Amino acid sequence: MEPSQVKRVLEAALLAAREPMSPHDMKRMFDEELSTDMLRKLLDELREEWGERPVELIQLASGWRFRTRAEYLPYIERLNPERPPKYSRAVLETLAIIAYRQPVTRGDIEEIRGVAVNANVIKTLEERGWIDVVGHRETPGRPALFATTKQFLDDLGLRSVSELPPLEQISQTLELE
Amino acid sequence: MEPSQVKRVLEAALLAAREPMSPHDMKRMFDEELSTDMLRKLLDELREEWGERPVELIQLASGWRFRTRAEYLPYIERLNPERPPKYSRAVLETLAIIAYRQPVTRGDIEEIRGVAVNANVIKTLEERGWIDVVGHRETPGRPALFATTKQFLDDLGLRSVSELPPLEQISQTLELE
Amino acid sequence: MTVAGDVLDTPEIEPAAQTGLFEPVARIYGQAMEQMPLDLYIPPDALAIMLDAFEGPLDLLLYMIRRANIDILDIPMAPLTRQYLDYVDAMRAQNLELAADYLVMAALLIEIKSRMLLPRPKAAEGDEVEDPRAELVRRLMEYEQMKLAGQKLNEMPQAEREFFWVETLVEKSLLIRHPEVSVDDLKEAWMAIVRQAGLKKHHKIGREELSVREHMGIILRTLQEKGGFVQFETLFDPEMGAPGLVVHFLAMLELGREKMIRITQTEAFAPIYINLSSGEPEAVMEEGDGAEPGQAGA
Repeated sequence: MEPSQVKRVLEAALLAAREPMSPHDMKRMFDEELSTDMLRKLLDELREEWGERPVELIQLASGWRFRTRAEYLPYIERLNPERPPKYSRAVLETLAIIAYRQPVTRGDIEEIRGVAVNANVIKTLEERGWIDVVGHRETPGRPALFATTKQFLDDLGLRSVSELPPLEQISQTLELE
Repeated sequence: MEPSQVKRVLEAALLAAREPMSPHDMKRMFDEELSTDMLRKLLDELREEWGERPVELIQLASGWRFRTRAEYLPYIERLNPERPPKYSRAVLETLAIIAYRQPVTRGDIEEIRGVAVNANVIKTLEERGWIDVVGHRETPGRPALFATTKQFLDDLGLRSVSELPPLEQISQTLELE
Repeated sequence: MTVAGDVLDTPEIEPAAQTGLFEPVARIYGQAMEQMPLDLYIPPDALAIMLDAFEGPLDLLLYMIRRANIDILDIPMAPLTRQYLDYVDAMRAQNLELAADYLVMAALLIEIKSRMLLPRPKAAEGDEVEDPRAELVRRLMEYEQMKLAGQKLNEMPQAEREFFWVETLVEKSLLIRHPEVSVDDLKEAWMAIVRQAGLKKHHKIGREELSVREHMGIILRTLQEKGGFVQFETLFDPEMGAPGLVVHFLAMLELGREKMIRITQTEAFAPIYINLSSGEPEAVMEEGDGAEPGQAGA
């Protein structure tokens, strides 16, 4: 199969995919072996071809996927008034601690935040598919260790946890206003 | 807003839509009124722009949607293969008779199977390109003589009909049972 | 242990909103500032809201410190503790459900304050004496870092919030899926026929017979392509080799025997012709020509 034809197949599959497509899956579509280098080259070409279009091909933690560009959000959002929930500070801080300090136990989170963690906060994040239990710490009670999932990275358009925004350097003094 | 910009918004929204988009929904995205004629014109332009791409813009009963072109489905299908359909016993037995006894008439097949051959059975095999009419027997009614085709051999990975398992052997196997 | 601020459906509070919440307070605070620079006066009425607004004692302390622009590495423990205890007292006076976390923090602040008053024990040589505030400062800084990180995560583009995934329709029904058949399936089908009809004897077919039957098809197909009528010789291609030619010849005889073709020769040594017994395409052609209007001259 011609590389240009392979590229069209990749494009069709990526546009149709219900979740990010891994290079492994992409290769599975072809009888002939598709080298990683060639695949990468074709994906880069595709990304370029779509450069001027209203959707973009991005690389995420679990693979590649097309998404709409940010500038089209204001129009599209008029169609579905049901947006994902806005999270409370408790949820956001808990998520940040799990994302930046993973894997952590509920006790670790409580220590950093200085307050008890409401079970609903953990449940909210688990139901969103953003965190899950990756093990247990070998201490009395064997508390569950939480970490962020691939879906969390995908939903935030990230390839890995290392792409999270760097933590702020905390200044000695800071005027809040 | 420029018509070209409206078109890009439509394109983004249609690509992201999980179900067909009605003209009413499309118009809802814009502050300015979008006439039905203009919308139709832009959609036709979009359909043309996508003419060479692996996805096509189609109009369904409930609206418009981008759909993966049929020729790319075999590749996408490999990612989530469904069990291939099976031929009925009637089709398989008819095919076996034609393969081993060719050229045969429908009457021959009926005699061997002991039941009437449904016209759909023959049609199925003809449409698959596995059998065809190679002549007629000089008997009343001039019944058509069926034989297997080269494509049948190719599809089954055979070079010639003589590579089919010999029936003597089968009979022996049968006697051993 | 529950904390009002930790409830899921708490309205999201942006940094701006937080200061906004204390707007009336800020005015009072502005006046108070002249007398007590480190004081953060919160009117008793605002206390309930305050409890909701803060995510716990660390958040409250951090707010006090940042608001007063205190050097976090050199917290004046006495005024900070006094102010914190004032809040806690006021909250208890109003019978607000005060989380244990706030009381634990109060105790910690008092402890640090007392240790600051005691003469510091002499450090062993080379050792640094730890500031009693160190642990609190570390916790405050770590909490602040996570608080800011949470805000940043919230500002990041999110699927289905700032962007949407592309998902074109895949109509699997458009895909024509042919059933697969293997040689074994055919064998199995044949065996089923044999089992049912007891036709075992009748259908003993060997390889050789099969190749004859295949060549019968080949001859019929050739005849069809050539208009149903050819000279005997043209059916035989020397390329087939001796065994091929023999099988081909047997196939032709079998076709004649089964009345599928006619083999004709007008006289001895005249060319032998092979006719497809059915089609008689010549006749059809002639008929067609004759029937065609305007072809009278043909």
